[in-house]
Amino acid sequence: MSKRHLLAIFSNFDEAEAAVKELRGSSIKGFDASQDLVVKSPIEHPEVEEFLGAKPVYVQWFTLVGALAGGLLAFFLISGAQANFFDQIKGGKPVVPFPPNFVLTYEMFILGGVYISVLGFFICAGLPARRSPLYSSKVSEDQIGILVKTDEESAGVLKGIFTKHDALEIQEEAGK
Amino acid sequence: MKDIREDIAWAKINKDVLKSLESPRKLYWAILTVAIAMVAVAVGCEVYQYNVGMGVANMDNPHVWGLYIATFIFWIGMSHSGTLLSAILHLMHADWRKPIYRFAEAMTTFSLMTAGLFVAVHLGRVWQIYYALPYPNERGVWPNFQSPLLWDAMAIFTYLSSSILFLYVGMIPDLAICRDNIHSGWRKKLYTLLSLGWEGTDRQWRNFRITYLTIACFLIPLAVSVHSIVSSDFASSQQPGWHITSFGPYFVAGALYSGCAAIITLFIILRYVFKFEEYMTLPILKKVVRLTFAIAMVWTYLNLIEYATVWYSHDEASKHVLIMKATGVYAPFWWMMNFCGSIVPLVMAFKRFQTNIPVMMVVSLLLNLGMWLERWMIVAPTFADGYYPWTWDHDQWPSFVQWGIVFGSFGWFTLLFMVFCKIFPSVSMYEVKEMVYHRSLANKKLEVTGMQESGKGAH
Amino acid sequence: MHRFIRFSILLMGLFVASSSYSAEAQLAPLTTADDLGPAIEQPIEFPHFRHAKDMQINCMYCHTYARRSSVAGIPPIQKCIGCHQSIESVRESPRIKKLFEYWEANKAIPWKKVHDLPDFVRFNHERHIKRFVFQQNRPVQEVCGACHGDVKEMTVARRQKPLSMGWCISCHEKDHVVTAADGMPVDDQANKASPMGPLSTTGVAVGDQAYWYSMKKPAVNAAGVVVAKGPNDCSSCHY
Amino acid sequence: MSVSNLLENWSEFRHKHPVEDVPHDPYKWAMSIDLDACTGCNACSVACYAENNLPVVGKEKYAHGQAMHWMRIERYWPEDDREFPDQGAQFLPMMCQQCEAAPCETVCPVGATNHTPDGLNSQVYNRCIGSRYCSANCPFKVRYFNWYDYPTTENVWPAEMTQQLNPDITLRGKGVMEKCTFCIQRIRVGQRSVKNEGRVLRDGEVQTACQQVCPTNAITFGNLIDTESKVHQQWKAQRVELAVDEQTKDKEEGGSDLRGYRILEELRPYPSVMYMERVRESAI
Repeated sequence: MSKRHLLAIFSNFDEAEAAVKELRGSSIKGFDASQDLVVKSPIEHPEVEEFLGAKPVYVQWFTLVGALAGGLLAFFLISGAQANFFDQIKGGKPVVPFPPNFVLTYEMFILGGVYISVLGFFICAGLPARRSPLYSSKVSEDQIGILVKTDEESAGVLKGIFTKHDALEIQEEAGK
Repeated sequence: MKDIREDIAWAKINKDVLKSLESPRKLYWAILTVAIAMVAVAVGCEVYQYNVGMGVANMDNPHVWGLYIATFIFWIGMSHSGTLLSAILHLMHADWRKPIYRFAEAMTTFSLMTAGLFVAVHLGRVWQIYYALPYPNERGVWPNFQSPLLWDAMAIFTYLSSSILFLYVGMIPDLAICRDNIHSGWRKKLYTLLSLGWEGTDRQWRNFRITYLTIACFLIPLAVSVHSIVSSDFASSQQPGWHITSFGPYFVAGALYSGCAAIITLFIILRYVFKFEEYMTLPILKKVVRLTFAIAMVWTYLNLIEYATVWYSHDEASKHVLIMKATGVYAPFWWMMNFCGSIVPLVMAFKRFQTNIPVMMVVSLLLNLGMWLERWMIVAPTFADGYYPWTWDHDQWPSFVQWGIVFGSFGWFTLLFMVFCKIFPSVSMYEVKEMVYHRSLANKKLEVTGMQESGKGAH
Repeated sequence: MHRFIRFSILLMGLFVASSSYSAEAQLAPLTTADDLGPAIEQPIEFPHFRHAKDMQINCMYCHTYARRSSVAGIPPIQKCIGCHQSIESVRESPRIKKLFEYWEANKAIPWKKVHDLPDFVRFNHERHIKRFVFQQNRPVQEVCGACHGDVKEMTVARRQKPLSMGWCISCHEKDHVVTAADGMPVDDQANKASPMGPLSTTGVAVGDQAYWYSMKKPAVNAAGVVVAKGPNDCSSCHY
Repeated sequence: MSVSNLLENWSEFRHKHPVEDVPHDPYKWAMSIDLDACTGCNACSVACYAENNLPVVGKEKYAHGQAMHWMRIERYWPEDDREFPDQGAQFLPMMCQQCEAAPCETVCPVGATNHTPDGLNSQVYNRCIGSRYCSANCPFKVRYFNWYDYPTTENVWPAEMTQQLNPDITLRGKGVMEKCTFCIQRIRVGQRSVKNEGRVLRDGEVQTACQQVCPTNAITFGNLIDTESKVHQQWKAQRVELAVDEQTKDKEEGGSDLRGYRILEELRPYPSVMYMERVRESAI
């Protein structure tokens, strides 16, 4: 069954919200609102999460892992290097002194946390990505876009919903 | 007075900010030329110093550290304000930061890059600088992880790379805007590459928010640790005047202080150079000034505490250093520093000056002068009046090489900053839109409940 | 969720392993056994293999200072002539002709240094030879070859070992068995009878050798044999 | 693996301390200087220049404070209104105190200065990158930095004089920190030669250059562990202990009659040089 992509542009956030709510309420064949619906917006709308339903975010797990790994790496790397740096004594301190190692562990804890968080962000947000062919530069300006994926024959129904809610323009593309 | 008009069209925000990326005005070229000339002075001095030896900087055997270390600390300190605005105020939901945090954060990055240069400039054998890097090598030796200098290196590396990532991640949506609006040349390719195909989908925004918040959470303790590690260069040594417990918070406060002062300076410059009057509004300046004033008072307190504890202690050597600071060869600079750091900011307490741009420009420059002198007054007097009497009768005055490199570093910073402002949007477009959006929502709510009081924003 | 846990365990394992590895990374030697170091053109192509392998001449016969001083030394031309004036069989070979040219011109042969350490490194031949050749009775060619490579197979000597600091250290931080004059390992009992006292508090002297010079004192290993490490502070070689 | 090494030797790495857990043995080099015998003749300083290849920087650089005298003779005058204020100087030969817990060692970013098993504070010239933190943190300010490339600087060593440079010690280039080493090149030669004989150095077998030339024998150098050595006996007679920051004798009555003291002892660097002088009112 061939799928069809639709992008509707709204100038008004309230209209877009209403459109999404209606899409979620409707039962259209070949269209699952939790998967086939993407909202594109120029700013981050906290409301989007409300009407799209909460979706899990995994970035914080990357953060946790990254921070712990960075801390472990630092402590073992530094203590290991000190123990293998041919055992030189400095200033009457132990060969593996804790206070400086903790300082460095702390720094690398943060370093690991930040790096892996950003990595996690790229993985979780699916970046870098090719832009989908249905893209309007107006979305990055001031308009809301709703991208849906649906069966060929249901496209009309969706279009109807979009026009009902005063969509400014509807782009269409036949996908796989 | 509103800090931003809620009826600015979003398209206009794009247009205004993107305009700052278009072909530069004459003023821009003038600033750039001056900056390059300043860098050229520094490069010349460094080449001379590299070829002949550190002696030409006119340091001598007890006075082994001079302006390089002082200016290094100054630039590190300067970097902290970016984190203050972008991370701390972000967590505190102070959304007046939104129009100004981007350039503050760029300032963080570039002042760290400037500070990094001073590490190299300061070294006697800069060509062996890789000895200080921890990597497995054929000599089987590692750097000394006990050295505060190595902590510095680590802290600065972490801070610099994290700041760049933070700056970059926060800029992705704006880069997408640039990509959509600039249609030719290498810039188009650059923006396409850097925006990573950002489309503003709900999935992207969702992860973006969490990531941005997470990095902000990491950056705050990081910024505090960076400057307290820099302070441990001194605090963990044994010299009178350096070995002071309160140096950690004192340095952090000083860092935020000089950073905020620099933000005011750059705020005013950008406001005029790029005509950002709509976004960098006077009420925002007022908030920054008030923040700076508060930090100035914290710094003044910590400064006095430092003097007081030294004075109150039985440590004769430290006391001697303090007395010599006030009466010895460095006395004019020391008094100047106290004047610029503690008296000048009192101007900021007056409402009528808080939004007076010429006054604020002068005050912010004086504050920065004071903060630079502060760093010099931490580093140098200890060498002149330390424990050992043999060092007391040496005098030392930085040569033109040291002054030239310090002078050039300001040019280097300006150069980086100006280039950044022409390539990347120095005002966060999407966040200004958010700010405008929230303001209009709040207004709407007020209208609905009929409690509208004229002239009051959401904050 | 499980994906993330597995991923995180993998990631942490990777980090710890890589940190541990890099903290102790032994880099591959600069040259391998069959890849000889840079070729150096000498005034006379001295055939080491002829002397050391075919004739079985002891290294220290020519490099006579090795056992007495920190530098091994290059033999003076007299040493060459001392033998070669009575070896008629090779008298007419081109190299020997060249040798006699130098001899008659009263000139020293301008040999070039093959194993050239930087000036700030002070390697002591005497201690290494004393310990490994005279005390442990190891074959001379094996002892010299530890640093100089398989010279007996070479014509003009070439640098075969990296001679980097990490390479030096890799040997110095190993536990080496302390041997008595007869080449037998010293056990703990003999050590206790040592004139320098028990080893926990002091060094150990065996025969005419003494061991104390390291942060790690000589110790007794699991087999009850006394082991010692090489000097391990920077100022042993750099001053 | 490094981690296994770390875990195996954990307690050792955590407890190694030169004066407590692992005492120096069989060598702990130390010095004692009798200031009452010192005439301020500067012979030690000159001998040091000759032995250790110290660059003679010339009048101008000396005036800038860029001199390289590892052994310097400091002069102190009593502050009273005397007719001839120049007279009555006190002399203090000052060199690296070879601290047991040296403040310079911990702060070097590259580990170019370390504590050696025989109780010296070593300086590895070829490792130094010239951050000068060691000098900044030295309470005695006895570290000297090569501000210029002295080996190539004109007239530091005129052509013929390069022949008298000591080959046993590295010639330092620009950007390197250096300091008194207690003539480590002599110590190392001595240690190696007696190792071959299976014994330790006896007192007097190794002398520092300054000690050798001192016309009044004010400088004594030797092995503090060796009970036979003169330096040990002097330290013992003066009741100066190495690893303390406050000598017990100072708390006892009459303890200050003993002449031995160490400079800036209260900072706890545990210096290895003891000075001997009756502390007089006028000298304070």
